[in-house]
Amino acid sequence: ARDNLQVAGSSTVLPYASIVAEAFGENFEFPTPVVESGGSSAGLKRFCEGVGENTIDIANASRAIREKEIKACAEAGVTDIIQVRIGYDGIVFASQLDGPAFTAFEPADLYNALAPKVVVDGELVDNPYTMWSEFNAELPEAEILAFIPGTKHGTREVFEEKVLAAGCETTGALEAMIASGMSEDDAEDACIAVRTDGKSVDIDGDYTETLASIDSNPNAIGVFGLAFYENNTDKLKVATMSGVEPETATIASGEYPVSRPLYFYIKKAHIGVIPGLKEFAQFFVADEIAGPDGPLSAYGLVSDPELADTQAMIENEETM
Amino acid sequence: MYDSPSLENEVTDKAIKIAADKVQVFYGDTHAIKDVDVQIQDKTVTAFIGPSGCGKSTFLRCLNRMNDTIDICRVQGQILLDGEDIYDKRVDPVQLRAKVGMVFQKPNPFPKSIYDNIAYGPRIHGLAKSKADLDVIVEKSLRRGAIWDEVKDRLHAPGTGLSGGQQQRLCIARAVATEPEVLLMDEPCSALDPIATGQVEELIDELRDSYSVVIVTHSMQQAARVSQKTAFFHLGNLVEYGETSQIFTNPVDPRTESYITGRIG
Amino acid sequence: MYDSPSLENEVTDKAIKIAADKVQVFYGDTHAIKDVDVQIQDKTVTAFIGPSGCGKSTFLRCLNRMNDTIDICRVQGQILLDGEDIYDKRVDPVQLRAKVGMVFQKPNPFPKSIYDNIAYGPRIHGLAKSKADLDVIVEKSLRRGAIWDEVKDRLHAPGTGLSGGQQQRLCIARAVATEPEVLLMDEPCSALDPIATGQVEELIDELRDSYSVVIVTHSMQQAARVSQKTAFFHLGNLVEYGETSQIFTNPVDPRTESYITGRIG
Amino acid sequence: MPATWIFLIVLALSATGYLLGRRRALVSAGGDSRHLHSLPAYYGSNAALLVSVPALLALVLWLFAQPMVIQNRVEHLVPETSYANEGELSLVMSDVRRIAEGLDLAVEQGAMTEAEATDIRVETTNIRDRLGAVGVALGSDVEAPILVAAKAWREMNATGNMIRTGVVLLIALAGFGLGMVRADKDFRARNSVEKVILALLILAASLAILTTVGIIASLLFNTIEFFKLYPALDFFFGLTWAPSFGGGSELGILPLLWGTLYISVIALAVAVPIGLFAAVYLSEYASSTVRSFAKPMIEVLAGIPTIVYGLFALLTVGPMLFQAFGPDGAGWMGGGRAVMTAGLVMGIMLIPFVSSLSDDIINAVPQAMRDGSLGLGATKSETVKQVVLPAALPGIVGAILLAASRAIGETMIVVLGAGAAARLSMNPFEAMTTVTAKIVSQLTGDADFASPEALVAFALGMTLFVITLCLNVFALWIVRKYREQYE
Amino acid sequence: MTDATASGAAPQKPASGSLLELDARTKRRNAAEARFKFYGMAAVGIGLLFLVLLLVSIVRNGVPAYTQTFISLPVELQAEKLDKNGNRDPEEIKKVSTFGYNPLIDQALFRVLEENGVESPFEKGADLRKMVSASAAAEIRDYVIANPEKIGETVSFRVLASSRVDGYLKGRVTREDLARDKNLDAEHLDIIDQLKEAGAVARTFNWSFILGADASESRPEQAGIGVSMLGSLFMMLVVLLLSLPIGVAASIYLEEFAPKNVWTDLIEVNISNLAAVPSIVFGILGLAVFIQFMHLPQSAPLVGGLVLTLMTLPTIIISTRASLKSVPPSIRDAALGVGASKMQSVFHHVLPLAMPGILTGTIIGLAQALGETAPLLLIGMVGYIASNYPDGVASGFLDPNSAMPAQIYEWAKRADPAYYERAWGGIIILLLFLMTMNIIAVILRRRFERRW
Ligand SMILES: Nc1ncnc2c1ncn2[C@@H]1O[C@H](COP(=O)(O)OP(=O)(O)OP(=O)(O)O)[C@@H](O)[C@H]1O
Ligand SMILES: Nc1ncnc2c1ncn2[C@@H]1O[C@H](COP(=O)(O)OP(=O)(O)OP(=O)(O)O)[C@@H](O)[C@H]1O
Ligand SMILES: [Mg+2]
Ligand SMILES: [Mg+2]
Repeated sequence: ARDNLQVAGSSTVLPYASIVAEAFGENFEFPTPVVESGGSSAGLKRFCEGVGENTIDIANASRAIREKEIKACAEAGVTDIIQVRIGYDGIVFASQLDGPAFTAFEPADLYNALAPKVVVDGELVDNPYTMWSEFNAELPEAEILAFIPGTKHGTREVFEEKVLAAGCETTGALEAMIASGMSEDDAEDACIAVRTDGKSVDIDGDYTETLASIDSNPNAIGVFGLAFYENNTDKLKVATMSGVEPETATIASGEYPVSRPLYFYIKKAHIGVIPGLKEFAQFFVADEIAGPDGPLSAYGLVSDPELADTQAMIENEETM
Repeated sequence: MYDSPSLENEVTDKAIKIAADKVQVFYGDTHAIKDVDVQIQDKTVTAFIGPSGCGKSTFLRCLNRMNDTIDICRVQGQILLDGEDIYDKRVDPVQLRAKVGMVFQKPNPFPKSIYDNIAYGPRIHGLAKSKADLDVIVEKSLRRGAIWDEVKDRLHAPGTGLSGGQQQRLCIARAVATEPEVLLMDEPCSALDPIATGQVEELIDELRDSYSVVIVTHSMQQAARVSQKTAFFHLGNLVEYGETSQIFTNPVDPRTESYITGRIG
Repeated sequence: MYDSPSLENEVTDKAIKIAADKVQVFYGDTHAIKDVDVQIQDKTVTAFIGPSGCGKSTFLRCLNRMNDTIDICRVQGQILLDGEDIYDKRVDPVQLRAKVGMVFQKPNPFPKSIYDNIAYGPRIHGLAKSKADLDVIVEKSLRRGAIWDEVKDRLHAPGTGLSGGQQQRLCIARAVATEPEVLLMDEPCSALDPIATGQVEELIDELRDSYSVVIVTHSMQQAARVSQKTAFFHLGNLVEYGETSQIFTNPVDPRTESYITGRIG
Repeated sequence: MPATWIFLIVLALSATGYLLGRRRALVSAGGDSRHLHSLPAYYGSNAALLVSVPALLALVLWLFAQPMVIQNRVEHLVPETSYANEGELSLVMSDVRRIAEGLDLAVEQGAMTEAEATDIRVETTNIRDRLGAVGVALGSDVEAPILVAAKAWREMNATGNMIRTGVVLLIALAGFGLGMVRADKDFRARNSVEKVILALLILAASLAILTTVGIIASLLFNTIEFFKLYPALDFFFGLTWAPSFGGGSELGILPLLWGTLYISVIALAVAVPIGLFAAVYLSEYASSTVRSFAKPMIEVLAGIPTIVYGLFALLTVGPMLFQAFGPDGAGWMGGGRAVMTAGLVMGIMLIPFVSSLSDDIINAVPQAMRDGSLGLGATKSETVKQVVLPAALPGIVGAILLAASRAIGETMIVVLGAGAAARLSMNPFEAMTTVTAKIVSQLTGDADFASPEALVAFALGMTLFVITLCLNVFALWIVRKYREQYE
Repeated sequence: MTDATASGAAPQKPASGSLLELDARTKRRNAAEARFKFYGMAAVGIGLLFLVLLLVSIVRNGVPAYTQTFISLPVELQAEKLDKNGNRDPEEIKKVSTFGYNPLIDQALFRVLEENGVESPFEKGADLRKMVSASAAAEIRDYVIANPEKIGETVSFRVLASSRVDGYLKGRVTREDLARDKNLDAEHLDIIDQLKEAGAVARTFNWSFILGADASESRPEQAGIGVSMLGSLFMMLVVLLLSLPIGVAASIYLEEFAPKNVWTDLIEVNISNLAAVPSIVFGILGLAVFIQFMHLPQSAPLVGGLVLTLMTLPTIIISTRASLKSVPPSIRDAALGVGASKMQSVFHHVLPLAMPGILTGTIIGLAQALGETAPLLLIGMVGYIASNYPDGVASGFLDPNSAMPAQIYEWAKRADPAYYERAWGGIIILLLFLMTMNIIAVILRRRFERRW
């Protein structure tokens, strides 16, 4: 019989889960939980495989579970799921420390730089820009090159919604598209497309890969998680978005626009059967851990202002 | 086709060890052995002669089912060893080959030491109870193979480092070490000097006392010297089979005659 | 050691093709060839005879540096081909071997078609200008190897599927296809029937008109038949070297005499 | 008796069987092994196999079957109120098992007497604490029906174990007896031992089929799911690969297949010549010291984790190529990530696959072949090219096939070296990606696991599997054909 | 005499010249030969060059992981903080979590500074504590629980310095780097410099990297590869014990015994196809078959080994078959001719002769298995698996564990640059593992290798 907790899922949540698991192992009699990486999708999939010892107890996810997934879960007998939001992950735009002065971006800048079609003089044309300065004189005169998360990453979705779609609207491209006869849905889809001429490079790997790519391309900008950036301030400099500096405070307050919530999901049926499950969940969201002064925040997690509700929810084993 | 009266005479004399009946061998589409009937007697040396490529080796390999290893080779007909069909499903070719030993045309020592080359057969057949036994067998076999003196100082050197003739004698020694009932020798003396040839021939003579020996040779003199019976093959056919003396002095078939009289070597 | 006056007589007659001077060969610690001096004439057939394991093949392999391929083999002394030391640093063994061809003791056809086996040498030496040329060379060589009739219908069958004797003749054909100036033949007829032997001997005779041929044989008759000069080896020593007729009728060394008179095969 | 003990006893019995079988056989032959049909060792092995194979087979089967049977029977003791569905029942059952095993452990450690364990009741004892004391953590307090079930489990398990011991040992003894009877000089021990070995060999070979079946089975369900959500036609013939979280993804496999092909071809174009030349050099030219040093060193290349190669591609090779072929050079390259980058680096990784195996095979070509060729005045290289390599060809083809397979299956180098964008382009200096890389990324991504974007990984896997299968069938057919006309 | 031969030679043959002078064709051929040999050397050279290149960068990046910075801290184990009731009951002592130990560390730090006469710009203990690894609290807590009697005394601990401090001593971190770093400030480095002078901070060989377990993202200084090394070891044991015999058995059957029929064709095609199956698909298979169907434990080296076995088998089978094929048939004939059974001829003669190739295949297969991560991802061996040392063979196979490549892969992804150096450090160990395997194989191969 298994006596350790089995956690799997998002690699964005993994650092936080590992910090908690380590402290949990140090402070409790239970064995240190096993926290697997492998992505939100795979984690939730294994979570929803069913109930029983050979399935995992907790799934980490960098996005909320979807309707279809809940349905699949229920079909496999995983009906009672406790959703726990642990905080927020800030998404920042950074470039080489000694590179061109990318210090402030607007969504419009990124849209102009990376979209396949942009508005120039009121007309929708194929993106003609090769330099940042061509559409915004305040930006450095540098070749456009951006390393953005690949389509496997949840971050990509946030990037598309909060940056590209926003830029699409502010530059008037959305309007122009609809004006050109596109349906609204199509236009919205077109808004979040990126150019394919090599100026925008998808990164399917991790932030370390983005960092390495930035390292060898002085002019490039890259998309990172806040925590990752904060650990690598010796190589990277971050840019503001819409004038807001990305920090835990600005993100928590919602001023900094690009962020996403992080979750984990508990299989209620396992509570009381798998030793230490509830204790672990409680420990995870305890103030000493997930609070603004806790180690998670120190590492870069944007602490959830509604942490108390979450704590109560776990205490009462409230399911979704 | 062969001289049957002469055979009849012999049958009264010695038991028949191997009887082949309408044996046909094909390599793919090539018909290498055609309808061969032959009866090989016990305690007799039988020589197979015939021009190169006529099927002597092929037929020899049928007698202990070594042909099984050639994918494209098919054998038809019946071969009886002591009255039992060796191609019968129930026959274990391994047991058969333990009884019917073989020396191949091209010497093929194992890439092991000389000692192990000889000891291998006795070992797998459990012929030696102890290391000392084995030593005795190895020495005796090497002596019978007329190679003892040359290798006694380097029994643990690899068998592949021997000269051609030495390898051939090693293979002979290896074959006799397992004490087979029938020994098939495919040109055992082809690479041997006259003295060694003489020793091997002595060995053959000695073996004849207890076993049956079949020998393929290109040397008419050798056939005449060591064999009691001779079979002449030509283009896959057994042209003539009979007493050696009769074949050499008074062959029935003109082909035999022309082969024998055209002799040079 | 050998009969030098007789050699003197010959020298006036034919040029010396190969001259070996104090040749020593070692296999690791084994001293296989001891202090051999010999002069091989052009347009002559020289026979090497001697008991198995006495070093004939080893010495033969020295003459075209085939020993280079055996790691543990060391050669000392001097061997001159047309007056040039073949163990000289500047000599390219490849060019040497193109001049001094070899037929090995164990037939070793390539795992290729019969045609390609023969065509291989001419191709690498660029002896054929066209496919037709090559066809001519292949046919001619196979005819000289006395095997044309047997294989002409299956030139594209693999050479490894031939009978032992056929393989040997294939190897002879392969060696003559490159037209070497000296041909070394290590027991070329050991697996051949008398008729094939006769044909190969004819070939040797024919080759003698233009080349020098060295042949290792165990058959005294063959040596007597085809060679003009004979060298007798014993335990790594060249015991006697001279005119074939003289060696066979009137050997100087008692060992030669005993080997020759003890003859059986 | 615990299974390990039974196992050991069976092993001991089989060892005894070996010795006795051997002895008996010898005795039956009057002490002279020459009268035996087979070597004495075969009689021993025969007996040993007769003892161990059926008994251990039975043991293994029993180990699988007993929990299932008990589970089935104990399940009825669990009240239906304590579970909602099958999954929860199995969870409850694992709790039952944990308690049962905990009780056993407690008794074993002396923390509880046997009587206590059988009479234990939830009302009187805090079972969670008692078991916690022996190191068995329970998730919650134990309910009465669960305890009843646990006790039933314990009981059945105990009886089951007893019967198991009996049955397995009986089978072993029966085998022993048969082995002794058969240890007679006329028994064909070798044949029967060899039959068993042959059966084992066949079993081993069939494992490949089982694996294939397993792979297909584990991919099939999700593949079908995928095709329910996404039109097969678009998948197989689509020219764009553009997954997106919001739906409306385009998931055409063709750009991925193209990338796979392109990268593999480049990798092989690097690995095969270098590998073959290295193999030839090592086996034909190099001295044995060089060889014994260089060969294992090159083999290390196969074992360096691919992430190192990936970083090497990303940090070293990519920028280098970019300098040469980028805008400052030939102008063909848009960024460091390219098919060429990944192909080159993958090629390096594959060198030992080609070189080491080929080297062994080339080394195994008999020296007589080389002598034959050298004796005709061929140079070493001619010998190698025209005699040795053709003779070693079947093995070399195997080595190349292995390298090709590895190239198709590689991810990390592709992700870091060639990029993540799927593209249909002829330019080897453009970024592309492979089927395998996308299988991994879609499988480890953040998409909804029930969406086509995640499920496509299975469809990709399946398609790749089928394609390589077809290629292999084709290769076999070609080889056969070639062989027929040649041999 | 050359003339004489020339006139007699066949007409198409060029007049033969001196041996010492190469004729044009021979020169050409020799040039080709030299080229060929050069290509061979170059190929080996290229292989070795890349190996050296990779090894150098691995070693350069990885060596720093083998030293670590420690701070000597005299910690007063205050009874009022650790055991309020004063009855030294371990259960009660355990109630104080690691967070409760932080004040003690702060105090100890202030004391160290004071003792060494170091001026501190920091007022708050929490700021000072940034120099010390978060693992320090756990270390002290473990000590206290094990030795409750020491409460009240001052005990000297050698605690890990934080990764940035360590990086500073290794030259990886400079003052400029810390300008915007919230984990450490330049002032800390001044303190460290002085403490180092005083001998309270020292960099020593890092055994715990070789022997330890993984640590969480926030404590790279504590992370070690020891436990995952055991994970790999157990996994490779499974792989070796299963794939070698099964692979060789399958090859022997296919190469020596199998009749040529549809079934064996099917097996043959299947095996070569399995070689091309991406390793992650084996992970999918492993998850479905071993964990979900056979209910083997998750994250267990046993399962990892089984999956890798399936993955390695094709490699071993293909190479074994190739080398069995290359054993000349005359050897088989020789054995059969003296009455060996087919089985005997294979096991006594063919197999030993094929051994070099088999070993090569095994080595390559094992090397691949040793470095493989993707399939482990799906059976739960990648991630944060900081289990303890297995306490027995069974637990070594069954308890959750990671494996070296998975550990390295994880480390390489982590944000703190200190993990990057550890990843390379781990690769060094992985390569040592690999080379040990190679050396064994080389020795074995030497014994079997011969030409005939
Ligand atoms: N590769 C080798 N390694 C070690 N010793 C060898 C090797 N080849 C030959 N010898 C030894 O050298 C001696 C001479 O061998 P060689 O092959 O020259 O004899 P030979 O005269 O050709 O005999 P045969 O007539 O049997 O072919 C023999 O004692 C033989 O065992
Ligand atoms: N493996 C094979 N595949 C195809 N044909 C073969 C094979 N072995 C032999 N043959 C052919 O079968 C015929 C008989 O060959 P066999 O070896 O029996 O001849 P042989 O009488 O032994 O000749 P030799 O005296 O030359 O050894 C020959 O034509 C030969 O080419
Ligand atoms: Mg023959
Ligand atoms: Mg010889």
